[in-house]
Amino acid sequence: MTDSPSSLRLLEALIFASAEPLDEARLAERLPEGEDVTVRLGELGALYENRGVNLVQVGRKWAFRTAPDLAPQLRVEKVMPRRLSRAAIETLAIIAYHQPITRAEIEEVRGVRLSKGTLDLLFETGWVAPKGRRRVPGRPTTWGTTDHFLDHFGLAALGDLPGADELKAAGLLDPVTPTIPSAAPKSGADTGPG
Amino acid sequence: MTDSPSSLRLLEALIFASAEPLDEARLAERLPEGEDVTVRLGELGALYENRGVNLVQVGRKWAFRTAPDLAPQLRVEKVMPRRLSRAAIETLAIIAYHQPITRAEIEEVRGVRLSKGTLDLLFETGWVAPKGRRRVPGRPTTWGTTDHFLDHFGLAALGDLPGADELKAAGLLDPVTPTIPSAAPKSGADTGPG
Amino acid sequence: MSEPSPPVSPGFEADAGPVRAPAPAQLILNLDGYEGPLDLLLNLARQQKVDLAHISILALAEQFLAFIESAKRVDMDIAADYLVTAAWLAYLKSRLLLPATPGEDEPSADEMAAALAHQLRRLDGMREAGARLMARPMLGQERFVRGQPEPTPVQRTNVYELSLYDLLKTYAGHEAQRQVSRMRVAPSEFHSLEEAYHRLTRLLGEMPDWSLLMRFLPEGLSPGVGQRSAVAATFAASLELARLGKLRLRQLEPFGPIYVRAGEAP
Repeated sequence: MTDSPSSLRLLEALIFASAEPLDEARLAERLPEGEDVTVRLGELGALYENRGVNLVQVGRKWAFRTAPDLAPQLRVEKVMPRRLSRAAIETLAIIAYHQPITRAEIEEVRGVRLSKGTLDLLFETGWVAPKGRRRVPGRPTTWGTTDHFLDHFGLAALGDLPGADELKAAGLLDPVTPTIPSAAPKSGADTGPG
Repeated sequence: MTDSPSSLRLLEALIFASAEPLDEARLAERLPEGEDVTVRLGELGALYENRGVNLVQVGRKWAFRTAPDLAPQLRVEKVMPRRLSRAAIETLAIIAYHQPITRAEIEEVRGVRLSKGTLDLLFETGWVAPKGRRRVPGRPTTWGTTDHFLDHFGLAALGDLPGADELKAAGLLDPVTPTIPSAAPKSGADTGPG
Repeated sequence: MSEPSPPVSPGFEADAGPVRAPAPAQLILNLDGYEGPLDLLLNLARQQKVDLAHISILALAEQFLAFIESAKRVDMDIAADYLVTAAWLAYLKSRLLLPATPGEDEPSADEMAAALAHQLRRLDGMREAGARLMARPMLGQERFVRGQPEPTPVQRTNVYELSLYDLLKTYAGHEAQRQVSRMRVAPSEFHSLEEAYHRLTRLLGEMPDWSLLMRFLPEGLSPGVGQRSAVAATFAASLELARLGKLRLRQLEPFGPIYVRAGEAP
């Protein structure tokens, strides 16, 4: 602990109270003048490091979450998560690793048209969101992941995406450009068999 | 800590994650055989004694609560989250996409009269504001969105809103469209002679 | 969604890949299990039993073409994008086999092959990344949030709750309704034989293989008279085009769906 336990206690109470991650800048507003919120968050994190509940970073936000290693003992009956389709998982991964990315580029990576509900479902879940438009003709919308995505998958930042470094080193995260003809599907015609 | 930190960690995580206070019997079920839950609860309570969050007994059950002495710093005005009517959401969207827009123009786009309170309500949300006056007879007020709107919806700029055509591609337009097999290839909008 | 059936490629070792590979006698040539040609290519590439970085694109092209050929032999309905890919791979194969002509404008065969290999590795990388994401301890399943949250002054206290998703969905619904009502006031809902004839003629290039005739109806028809007249006009036009040899028609059973494909005549 430090010479200023009261700031630490306040920070602890604020974050602990909330189910949602709290923004670092807004936490700072609550601390007394001159307190460094980053330093205090570091102290708080250390305090909870080996505990049943950990302080975790979610983008620029902070939250307490149960320790991952306790999962087997915490899991309760039910919790039947909605099973994502293969297409949805693939699309989510492509958005996460290539963001910001347009719909057409996602289709290019997968080599197949995105069926209508896929992006919609990921958007509705709150894992992806529109991130602005690409400055090319047509100004297509680009998509990226949200803080909710980071929180859900237990990532402090996008840099923590598993395997991102190797993929980048292998050039597999380079900007997406059209390759073989079928992989640039015309929008409109559905190409499903039958 | 004690010689059995893993039971303590589990206890901590269980009480943290539970949606309601837990009684000792239910906690004991989760602990390894032979653990004395009362002793462990005492240890956990001691660990949290002077912290921002305390382990408290609620009736015969256990829960974490923020420390009472921090209450003044944690006090919030009670806000009951309210939902907007469909008409209000639609009006908000039309203002966002067509701004600056007058009341009469909103009614024209929606095809129905705007009920009295709708614009007032949207003004109250802080998401829309008057933007000036149209240079036509009567000089009607025009409406547009605010920075608070961008902030709330996580948009960097108004231009980041996906276009209507892209909403359709994402599948958001789907539920309401007519029932014809959607597979017809695009070939210009030649629906009916015109 | 079902897992793809283990692909079997005649003329190529079929014992790699999933354990449940079927005996050669019961060839499974089901394209439904694949999410497009690239997915099929990736599955075939896996059978080469080498690192994806060292696959032979020439061998892969041959595998793919053989697969499509045998699918054709069993008279399977092959979606157009597979055929486009097959044509491209046939072209690539011929160029890979010929000596390179220097000073050409278009990319060399090796560059094209490298681009395809890159695309396969990228898709493979993304699949793997997706699997690793899904293996992470997820909120609400392995990691849990505070079960009894208390109000804090830090949270944004929005009185009004609305997500961007709901805002856009409402707008989209509104737009869709506007489009529908615009359609209803169209001057006439009748479709003439002449229009349908010109329309189908334009679309001939889009039907290299058997496709449902119904797919080539105009878009955005309102149910009822408009739709019925469009079906009648399109069917009559297809008969006329079939008579001229520009189009072929097929119906497998009485009242069954009608299939069309481009005919031999120019």
